[in-house]
Amino acid sequence: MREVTLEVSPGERKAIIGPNGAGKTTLFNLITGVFPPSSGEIILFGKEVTRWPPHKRTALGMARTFQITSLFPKLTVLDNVLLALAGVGRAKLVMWRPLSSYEKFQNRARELLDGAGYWDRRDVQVRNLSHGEQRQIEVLLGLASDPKLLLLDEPAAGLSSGESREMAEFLKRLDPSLAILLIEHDMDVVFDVVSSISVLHFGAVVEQGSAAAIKRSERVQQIYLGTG
Amino acid sequence: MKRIWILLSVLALAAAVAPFTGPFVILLLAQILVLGIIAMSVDLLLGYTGLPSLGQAAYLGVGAYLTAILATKFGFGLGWDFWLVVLMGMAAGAATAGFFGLFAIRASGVYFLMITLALGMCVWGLAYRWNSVTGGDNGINMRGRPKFGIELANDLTFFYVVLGLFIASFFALHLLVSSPFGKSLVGIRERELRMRILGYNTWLHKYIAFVIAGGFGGLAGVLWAHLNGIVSPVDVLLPASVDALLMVVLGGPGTLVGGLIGATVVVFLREYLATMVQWWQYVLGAVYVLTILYLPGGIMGLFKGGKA
Amino acid sequence: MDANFWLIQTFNGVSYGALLFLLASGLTLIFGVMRIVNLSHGAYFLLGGYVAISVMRASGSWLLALPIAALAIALLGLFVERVFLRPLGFDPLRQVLLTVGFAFLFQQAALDIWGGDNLIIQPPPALSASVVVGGLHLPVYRIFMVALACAIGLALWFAMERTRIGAIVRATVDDAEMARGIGIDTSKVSMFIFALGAFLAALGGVIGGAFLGIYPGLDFEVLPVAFAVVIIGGMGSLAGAAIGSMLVGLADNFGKALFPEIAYFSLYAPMVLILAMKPTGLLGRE
Amino acid sequence: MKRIAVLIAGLAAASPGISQELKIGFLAPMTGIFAQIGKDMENGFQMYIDEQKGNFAGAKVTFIVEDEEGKPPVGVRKAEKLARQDNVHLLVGGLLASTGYAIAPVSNRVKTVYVLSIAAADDLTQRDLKQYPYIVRTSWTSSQPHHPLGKWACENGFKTVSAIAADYAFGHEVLGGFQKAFEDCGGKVIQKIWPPLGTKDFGPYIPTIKRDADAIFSLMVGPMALQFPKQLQEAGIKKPVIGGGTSYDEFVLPSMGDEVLGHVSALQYSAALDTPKNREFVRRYREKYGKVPSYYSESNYTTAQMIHEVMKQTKGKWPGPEKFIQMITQLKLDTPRGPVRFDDMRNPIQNIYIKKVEKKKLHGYDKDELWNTVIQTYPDVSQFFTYKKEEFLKQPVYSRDFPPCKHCN
Repeated sequence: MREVTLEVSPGERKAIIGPNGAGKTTLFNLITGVFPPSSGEIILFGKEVTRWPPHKRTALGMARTFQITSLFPKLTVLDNVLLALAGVGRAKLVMWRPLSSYEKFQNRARELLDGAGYWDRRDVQVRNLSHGEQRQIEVLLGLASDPKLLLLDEPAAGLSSGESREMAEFLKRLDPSLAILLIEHDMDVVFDVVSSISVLHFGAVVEQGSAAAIKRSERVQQIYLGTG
Repeated sequence: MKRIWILLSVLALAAAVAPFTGPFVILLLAQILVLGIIAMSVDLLLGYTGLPSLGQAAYLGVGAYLTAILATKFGFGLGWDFWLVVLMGMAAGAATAGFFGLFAIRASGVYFLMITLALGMCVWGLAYRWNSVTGGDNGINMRGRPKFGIELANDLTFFYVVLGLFIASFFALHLLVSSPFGKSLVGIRERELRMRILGYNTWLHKYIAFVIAGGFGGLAGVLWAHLNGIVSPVDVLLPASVDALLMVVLGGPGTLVGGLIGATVVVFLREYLATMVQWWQYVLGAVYVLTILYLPGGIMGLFKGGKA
Repeated sequence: MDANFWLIQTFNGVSYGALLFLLASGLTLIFGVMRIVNLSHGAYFLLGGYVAISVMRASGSWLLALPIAALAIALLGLFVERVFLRPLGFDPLRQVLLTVGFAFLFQQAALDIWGGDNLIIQPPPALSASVVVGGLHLPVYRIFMVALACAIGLALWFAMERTRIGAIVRATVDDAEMARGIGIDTSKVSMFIFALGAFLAALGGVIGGAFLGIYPGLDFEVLPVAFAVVIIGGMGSLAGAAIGSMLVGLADNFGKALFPEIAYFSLYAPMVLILAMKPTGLLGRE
Repeated sequence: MKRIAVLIAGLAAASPGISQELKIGFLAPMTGIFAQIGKDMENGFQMYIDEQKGNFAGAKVTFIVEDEEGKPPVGVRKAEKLARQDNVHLLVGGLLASTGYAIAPVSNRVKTVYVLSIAAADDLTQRDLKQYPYIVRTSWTSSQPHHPLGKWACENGFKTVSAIAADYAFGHEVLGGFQKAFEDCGGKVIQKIWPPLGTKDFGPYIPTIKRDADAIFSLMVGPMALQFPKQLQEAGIKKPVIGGGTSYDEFVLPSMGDEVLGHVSALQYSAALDTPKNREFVRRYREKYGKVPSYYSESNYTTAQMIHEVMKQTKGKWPGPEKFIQMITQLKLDTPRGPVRFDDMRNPIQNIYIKKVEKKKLHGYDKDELWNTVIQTYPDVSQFFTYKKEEFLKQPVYSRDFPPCKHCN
């Protein structure tokens, strides 16, 4: 990773694209604090968080999903969402009261699951869902903490074209004030969802601009076609 | 919820028939309940948090030695102050775990297993050689059980007190595992990294779970000391920790109730079958090996699909 | 406490460490390759001693007993690995728990077959003497233990670093998935290593049987000490096992001689300290 | 109905074996490091029962053996089981002194007689006796043979002794007894080393033994006894060795080599005792079990005999715990170890033998073997030796720190 400067403003929908090995997921890991950067700084909502552990950044209003589905397979859909809901706020250290008795979590979970059409299947263990469904739950988990910034790592990975379109629609329905940073290989999804794009190559940003501009860029063509 | 009612009915039945069983059976029942407490504390770590502790006997030892030392050297804890000792035993177990946790929680999986084992051996080393405090290999013999209105020297009375404390522990732990904190432990067991991204300080959660498990270990220790009337380094030795882990695996990790079932099986085989046949250890070993091979969910797994 | 005292104590510590190396090298190899903490390792140590005693009773030859016992236990290890551990697939926790079950089964079997006697493995007379070096009486047997441990250590090092089999094993340790990718049968590697670990443990049992004795319960006595060695040295590292054995051997010896009240504490506490500073042990990798 | 009842009564009278039952619960280690000693204990008791064909003066003997594993907590649980589940009339056994201390309170809880046939814990028949109305000892207190041994050592020219003893109650009391008598006579114990019970590698301890001591006093138990003299010899130390009884008893002697020749120890029994009664006992025992009886065997054989003697007086009827204790302590018997009677604190008064390990042929056996030749007999020694009982009981029980090591530095 070198000399990557990236800015996301509130409500902005931005994609990061680039060939395999360009460092997209690494960039996400740096932003979310899974690894510390060797130099440079990360500013989240006006705070310098370069050395913060992940859970503190989450508390500020950041959330992410994973490229490889990263749910709690042996828990139910509802419990997955409840865990995500309880992750922000003080309730997570409460030991003397069942999680099921928290109405605000139950209501919010119902809202989220209803919106995505999963309420009826809330008691199904996640490992029994289809891949496409798991990807959507993955995004729901990201939304649960009510983030201001959502980092999506290839939400459409491994989906059929029909499922991908569904995912794109699903993303577009999200609250417009939510800023989204998206990694995606499926260009249809990318152009459908975002307004601006950064192109990453060998750990550096080589192009930035509106979706339309990037579509036309020759440099990007070269990178993807391997002629660069 | 159904599980709890079944458990309560079984315990109520045990309480009802206890006066009519032989005096030896009452002792065995009490022993099962005490071991059930320590097994539940292991289950909190292994079954819920995914941390295989192989040093749980250390906390039992701390509680037991504290009880024995207070009783023999200071005459403390033999009246109403018994209840104070119960609290002190829990606090001592938790404090020890609090210290050990600083080293152990950094590790996970089999590393955690080895480190807890090593920490347990530290406690054993002290119990075994620190003669002036622990009596070394002699252990500490206690003169009698507490007396406060009721006489715990009566085995039946003692059994009921143990039963009460077991039920209290069970409900405390049951509430704990269904609380947001408890659910977070399951999340950590399933996928720790994701939990961190979701906003959990997973180290802290694991550490707290470890301390709580230590506290219940200490409680079991207080009762263990009074049950046997003697505390000795044997109680802290590696096989004692192995036993506790074994009970959980046998009964079914991530169920709490499984610990009690495992304790019942182990105690039955060891104290009862052992008096009838020489080859009881084969039975224990075989039951255990077969459980691991074919019943990953333990005996409870027979009744219920997944865990937690 | 003159110079002689320190010299002889150091010598004793080193020779005890040599025995620990035999025990711990197998444990650490198994861990490195299979990620299994073999809790029945002490049982293999004990069984090795017992088989040697049987062979000696039948043939009267110590020299014969040594390899036969080690090979017999290696076969036993092979059997356990193939029939029980392998079917569990890659599930270290369950595999570890399974080894506990076998520790119990072996314990009972040994008691039934060999009884509860405290037996001693009598080494050949040539090894039972002692030599006087500069006023110090050094038991030949202890010198022999050190020599044997060095020989085994070097052989293992050579096999791991300089042979094809060693390269395959190292590849498996580094990245089992990758190794499978380039056509290495990692299942065979695990089998081989588990058998080798049992072999080394049994060898230790025969050697240690001369001055520890062979008796029921020895298995669970040596196991934690072997763990201490492996944890200090770094799990999975042979060189770590060598360093760990020396450290534990010396710490144990001097601890008992100088601070008897906290002797066992002085053995395990340094291990905890090392862990606190470097959780993977001195030479262990992340 | 009446006729049948009469018939049965008649049968019972004709064959006294079925009229009464005597249930004896026996505690000995059957597994673990002391398993073989447990076997010796059981063999001794079993041999006496077999000789009486399971019939003690009309009471059929039911002999239930439980494995106490050499661990005090296990001993406690098994004692509870024997008393509560099997309703035994008496508990016998317990190997380690620490196990004896642990089981004594059980005898109170279950109101059952506990006969200490091996466990030598001093205080049970001394300062603690009053608390335990149901115990009686048929063997010895740890310090009993070692008071005379201390006197003997002092009178035979040893001025300073360095001591190494197993670190648990028994070791503390053996060394304590030796030290008291030895120092009261003018000797000096200049060092005490305490390896833990079960030590096999004496590497760390042997080099710390002081070179200027006239002799070494050693107290070893079980497998420790084999290793210590061997490693002492390997380390090139050639000082005379005086040992506690268990360092050279007949249990370990056959496994030992020439390194122990000349070592001296003391006990209330030696298989080498040249009395008709003992020669006969050794012959029968060796025929039955293929080895020389150890004091573990003799003591339990004699214990069985004592119980039988009481039952003879009651014509096979169990007299109840209080009466049994009273009756057994009135006995005066001639046993393989010599004449035995009891003091008023329920501990035997008996001969103590100072013994030296020698290689020779004995009792008509034709091979050279190691024997504990008796070199001096102190007759009728009580647990208080030559000390006044009242004064003796005023001092604390022997421990790591008592008597204090005045001459250590």
